[in-house]
Amino acid sequence: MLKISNVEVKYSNVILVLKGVSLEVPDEAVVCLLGANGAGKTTLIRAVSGMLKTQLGKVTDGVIEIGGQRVENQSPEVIAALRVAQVMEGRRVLEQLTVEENLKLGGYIGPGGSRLKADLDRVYDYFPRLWELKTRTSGYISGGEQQMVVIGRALMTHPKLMLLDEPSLGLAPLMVKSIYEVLERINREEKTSMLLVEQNARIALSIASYGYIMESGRIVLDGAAEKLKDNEDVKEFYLGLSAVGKKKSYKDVKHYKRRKRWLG
Amino acid sequence: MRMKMNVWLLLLSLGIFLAGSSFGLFGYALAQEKGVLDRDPIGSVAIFEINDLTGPTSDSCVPHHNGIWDVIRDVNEKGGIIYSDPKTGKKERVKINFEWGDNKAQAGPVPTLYERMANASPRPIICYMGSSAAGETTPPWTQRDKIVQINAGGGQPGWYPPRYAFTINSDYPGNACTAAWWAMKDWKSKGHTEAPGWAWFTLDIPYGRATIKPESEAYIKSLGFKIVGTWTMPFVPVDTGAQFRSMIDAGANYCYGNLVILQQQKLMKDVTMLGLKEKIQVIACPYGIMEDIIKVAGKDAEGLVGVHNTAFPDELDKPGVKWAHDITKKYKHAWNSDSILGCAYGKIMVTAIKWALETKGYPVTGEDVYNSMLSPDGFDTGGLLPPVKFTQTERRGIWKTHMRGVKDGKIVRISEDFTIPDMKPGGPWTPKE
Amino acid sequence: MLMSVAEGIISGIMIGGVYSLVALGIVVVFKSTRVITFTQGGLLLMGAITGWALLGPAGLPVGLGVVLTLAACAFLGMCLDRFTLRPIIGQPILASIMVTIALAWLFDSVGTLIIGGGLRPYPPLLPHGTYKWGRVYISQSLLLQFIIAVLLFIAFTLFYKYGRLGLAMRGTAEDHTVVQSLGIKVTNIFSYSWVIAALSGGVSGILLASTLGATVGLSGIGMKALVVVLIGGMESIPGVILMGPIIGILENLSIQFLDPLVGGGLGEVVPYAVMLIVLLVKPYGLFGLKRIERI
Amino acid sequence: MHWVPCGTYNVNYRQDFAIFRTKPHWISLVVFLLILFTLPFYCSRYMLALLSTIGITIIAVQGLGILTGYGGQISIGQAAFMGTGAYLSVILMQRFDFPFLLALFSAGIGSGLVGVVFGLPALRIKGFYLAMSTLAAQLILGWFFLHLRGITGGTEGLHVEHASFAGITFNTPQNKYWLVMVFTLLAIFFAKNLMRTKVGRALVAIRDNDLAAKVMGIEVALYKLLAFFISCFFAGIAGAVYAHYIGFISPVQFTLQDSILYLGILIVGGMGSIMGAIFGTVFMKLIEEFVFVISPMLATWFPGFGAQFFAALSLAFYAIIIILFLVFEPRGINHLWVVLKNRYRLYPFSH
Repeated sequence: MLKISNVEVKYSNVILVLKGVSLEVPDEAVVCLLGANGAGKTTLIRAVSGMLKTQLGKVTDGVIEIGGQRVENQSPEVIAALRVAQVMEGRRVLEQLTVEENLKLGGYIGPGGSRLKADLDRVYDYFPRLWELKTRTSGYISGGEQQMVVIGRALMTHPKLMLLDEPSLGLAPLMVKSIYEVLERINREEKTSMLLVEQNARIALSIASYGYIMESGRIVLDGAAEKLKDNEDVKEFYLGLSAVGKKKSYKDVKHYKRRKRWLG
Repeated sequence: MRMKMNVWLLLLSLGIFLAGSSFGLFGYALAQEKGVLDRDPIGSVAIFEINDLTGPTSDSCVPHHNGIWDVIRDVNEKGGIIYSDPKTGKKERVKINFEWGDNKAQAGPVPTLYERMANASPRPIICYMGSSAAGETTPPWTQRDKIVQINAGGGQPGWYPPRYAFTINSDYPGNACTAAWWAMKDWKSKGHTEAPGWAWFTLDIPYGRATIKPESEAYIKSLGFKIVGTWTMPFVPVDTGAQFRSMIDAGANYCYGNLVILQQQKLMKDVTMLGLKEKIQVIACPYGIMEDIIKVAGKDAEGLVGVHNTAFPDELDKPGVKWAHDITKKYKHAWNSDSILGCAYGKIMVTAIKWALETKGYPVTGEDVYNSMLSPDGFDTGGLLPPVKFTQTERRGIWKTHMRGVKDGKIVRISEDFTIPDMKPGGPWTPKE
Repeated sequence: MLMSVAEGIISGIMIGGVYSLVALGIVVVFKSTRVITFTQGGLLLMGAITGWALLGPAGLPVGLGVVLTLAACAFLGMCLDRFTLRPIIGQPILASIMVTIALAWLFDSVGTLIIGGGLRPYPPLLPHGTYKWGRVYISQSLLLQFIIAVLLFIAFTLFYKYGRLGLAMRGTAEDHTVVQSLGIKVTNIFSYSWVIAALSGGVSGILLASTLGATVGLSGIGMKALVVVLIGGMESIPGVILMGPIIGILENLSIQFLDPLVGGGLGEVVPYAVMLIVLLVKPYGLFGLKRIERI
Repeated sequence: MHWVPCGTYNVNYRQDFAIFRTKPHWISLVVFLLILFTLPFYCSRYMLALLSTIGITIIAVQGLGILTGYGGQISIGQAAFMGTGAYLSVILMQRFDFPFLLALFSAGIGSGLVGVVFGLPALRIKGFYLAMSTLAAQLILGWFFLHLRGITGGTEGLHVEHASFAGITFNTPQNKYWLVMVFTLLAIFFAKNLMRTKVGRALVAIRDNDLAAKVMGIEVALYKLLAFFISCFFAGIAGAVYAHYIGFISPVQFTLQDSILYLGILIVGGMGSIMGAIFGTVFMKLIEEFVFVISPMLATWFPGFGAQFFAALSLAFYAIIIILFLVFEPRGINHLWVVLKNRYRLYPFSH
């Protein structure tokens, strides 16, 4: 579905943020992208969705293909028309609009009419809570509900590929769990491929089939989710467990060594 | 070889020069025999103009500009100002250089416009200030530079104390007096005995307010009016009902204002629409009762009266009007009362220069033109304007006005001539403190 | 006294309807592009002049003339957005203020180029009579203008509430990035709102000019509409439709009762004075949304 | 990037603070001043009038630059504040027999105080809202000029006596030019130095983000009002000088269009720079003169169009120039100048 090879992104023609990143999201698969703050995950998502331009960024090298079509440096509208939906970081609901209006706006590029109605019903089916809230101004609902709105809005376009940027950020654990359940269901029922950017590696790896780990603008590690879960480094740095399943110790000299290898 | 060549060239050019100059001399001698038109003009005189060609008052200023320009173009095409030289007694002619500038109804551009045009070469001797902003600012300068200044409007204080500024118009307060004089006659002819109410309409610009002076109010009161107040007209009136209602509540029977056609036609439309025509008589200033008012207000213009001082455009039997009409048509400009005024300005400027040339000979200075402006005979405009005459102490040229009214889609004269009173500050009508 | 107050109020409402009509365009542009336009008066003027040219000298039938005028206005609105406002997206607010003012100047001078400083008569489009109740008169043309303003107001409200494009415009007003990510072309939305503003300018231009004649001074009404918008709150259509008549009434009453006392001119100043007071007391207008600013 | 001339090192604070650093700097300054002040001896009166109006406009625009360019507070009322200064100075001199310089200074102060009153909304609002409230100031002050007939002379305006101090009466174009130029230079000098003080830096901080400035401990309210005061003080001085230059004041001289034009000048010249205001004024005034000179010529060549057709061009020119600058060079002429200067300084090396 999505194929990124050797992509390089610069901001303002000066700041090199992504250095030769390659990544692949197979059809109907969930792939997660893990990494610390500032690793360049959001930039990668923006590079795919075409939102770099508003940040003065540019893909200067490499190829991004969506469904076999090259899309680097395309405008967001073109990419959205390829049925790529983006869930941006930080629950960006349109606060002055009601929940339903938010969802409707998601279906703006769709055919409208009765299809719109059906799409709305589908979203309410995934998120029954939104049905109850549909006339509420979305600025005044809770964070988890806002996240539902945003995901629902993305769903309105019948996406083939969803780009999810930190859907769990700032949410209560129970809410995270229920949202991930819905995501899994969407993937299963709608055959939507997903690129999932997360800091919460545990939950991400629970639904993803494949994972990539990013540091300082590079992919440093990748592998099937099961394999990653067993990787000692991943365990230590992303799942918060040391090699023997204990709390990590700062005296562990190897810590630095391993990290260095990744950076190299 | 080269040396020889040069000598030949020299000889050749000498030959050409001799032949040419003798031919030229011959031609000159020949030209002396023929009329003045075959001779080169002896020189040129300069006139300049600062006018509101754009901005809120431009719809009357542009025809004035056109009139002046047409007159000057016509004079130049006919060979210039032809006069008999006082020293030699021979006929001579001078061309007119004409410069103009648009000050956009603002004072900001006036200093540079003025200094550029007043210091051009040849030095201007007469200028026309169609813009109130320029007319008010420049009198001290024209006096300093000795350039005769003709102001369009009759409202500027520029002509008092007497300087180099003249106005060829009835002054704005004087127009109001004419209106009041007619209104009083009208009031009495309707059999009323109580004092009628007088209301002012103004635009919030110098032109609009220039008519309301202590002098004009004193005169109007002396006729027996009671002055009920002043109401402002927006430049673009959406509805003037509020003004009319307030006026009538205050007891006004007549209203007068220095408005241009844009506002005047709206007044007429509203007063018709509100059915107030019997209650209040709208009186226009000269710029409010031009021919266009019938075109834009249609039937609603019926019943409007206004002050005027020029000839009617259809009085083609008057020689001046015929002349102005022909010139205006020649340059394809619209023909109306504004064109008459414009041509009159042009004619008076050209005449003043001609008189100066005939008394002083070329070159003339502004001072000479100034003296000829004060000619005791005054100017004859061939019926375009009433007699125009200036004196040492009086810079207003016109004292005769009359009233016009719209009747059956035509503007007709509805009163005899009226001699306007002296509205000079410190004059007979200035209220004593 | 009471009667003339009543008259003043009623005709004030009618005049205010005209202000609201002009102000609608300003709100439409502001709602989606966050640009406050001083150009609305200029668009109105262009509408009036195009209408004059098509109905007067060209002699087209009224319906066709009006439709063509509106089409021309829509095109103008699009060009305006494409060539002057789009390039300055992202510049400080002064840039958009100055561009719209400069455009207003440009339209004024284009108007002068076409019709000069004078007044061009319009063919009668609106009825020319009055209704009266006792002493209270209502001009039919003003009433019709008011009704058109109200109808347009209802249409706009429905459009924003239920229309697809209206929804997109509201969304755009709030967050450009999100709307872009949903596949909506933000620049198109800007264009559409300018087109709508130009259309409403065209409508108000034709209506105003039909009673007043086409003249360059018409653009001055844009400024008063701006005052109405500001007092009502920039993004509030109800605010505008309410404040227009209130300003009209204020203006009328101050002309009727204060002008005779001070020698005139208050009608033009009072709306601004009121605006100044409202800005001091409620900085975002009476019905505006308060924006929370973060560091 | 602001490059210091090659080979110039600042070894003490005095050098670091100097406006004119090198010998060529000083020489060019002296030559410039010499030319500026000897112009009346060999220049036409037209040139002098042009330069004088440019000088007066520079004072007003410099003031607006402090408020809008540095302080970020948009004002569409500068012409009205200028008018306030003009009227105040004339009234003080005519009615209260103030000497010229005192009247001028008091007019500046008075106009500044009026500015503070109308700047009060700036404490609560900014951007466009502030623009509109200063626009209201323009219209309201204009109403007062027109309607306080007893004091301002209403539409008839006021005739202004020639200014005189130190035994000189300023009554010729030449010495009026000198008068204007002295005040223009003072204004430029004052503005330049003001921007290097605490006040200037505070204003820039407020422009960039007033909340952040507040957090940094800058008295935002105080400085905003101070900016209004200084700006209107400049306007008042400009107005007073203008009144004595032109010799006659009336309400039409201080219109909304002038106020907007001053903003336009600021944009064309480059916001937030002293040189920008100067470049902008000179450029726009020259454009205006250019249109004034060519429009009669065009009207003669194309008589079919009529005079007002070409007269209307000047506003169109202004509009188009402002739009072009905003679209293509929002940093104004000053930026072009800086680029040019740096090119020259770095020549022949590109960086």
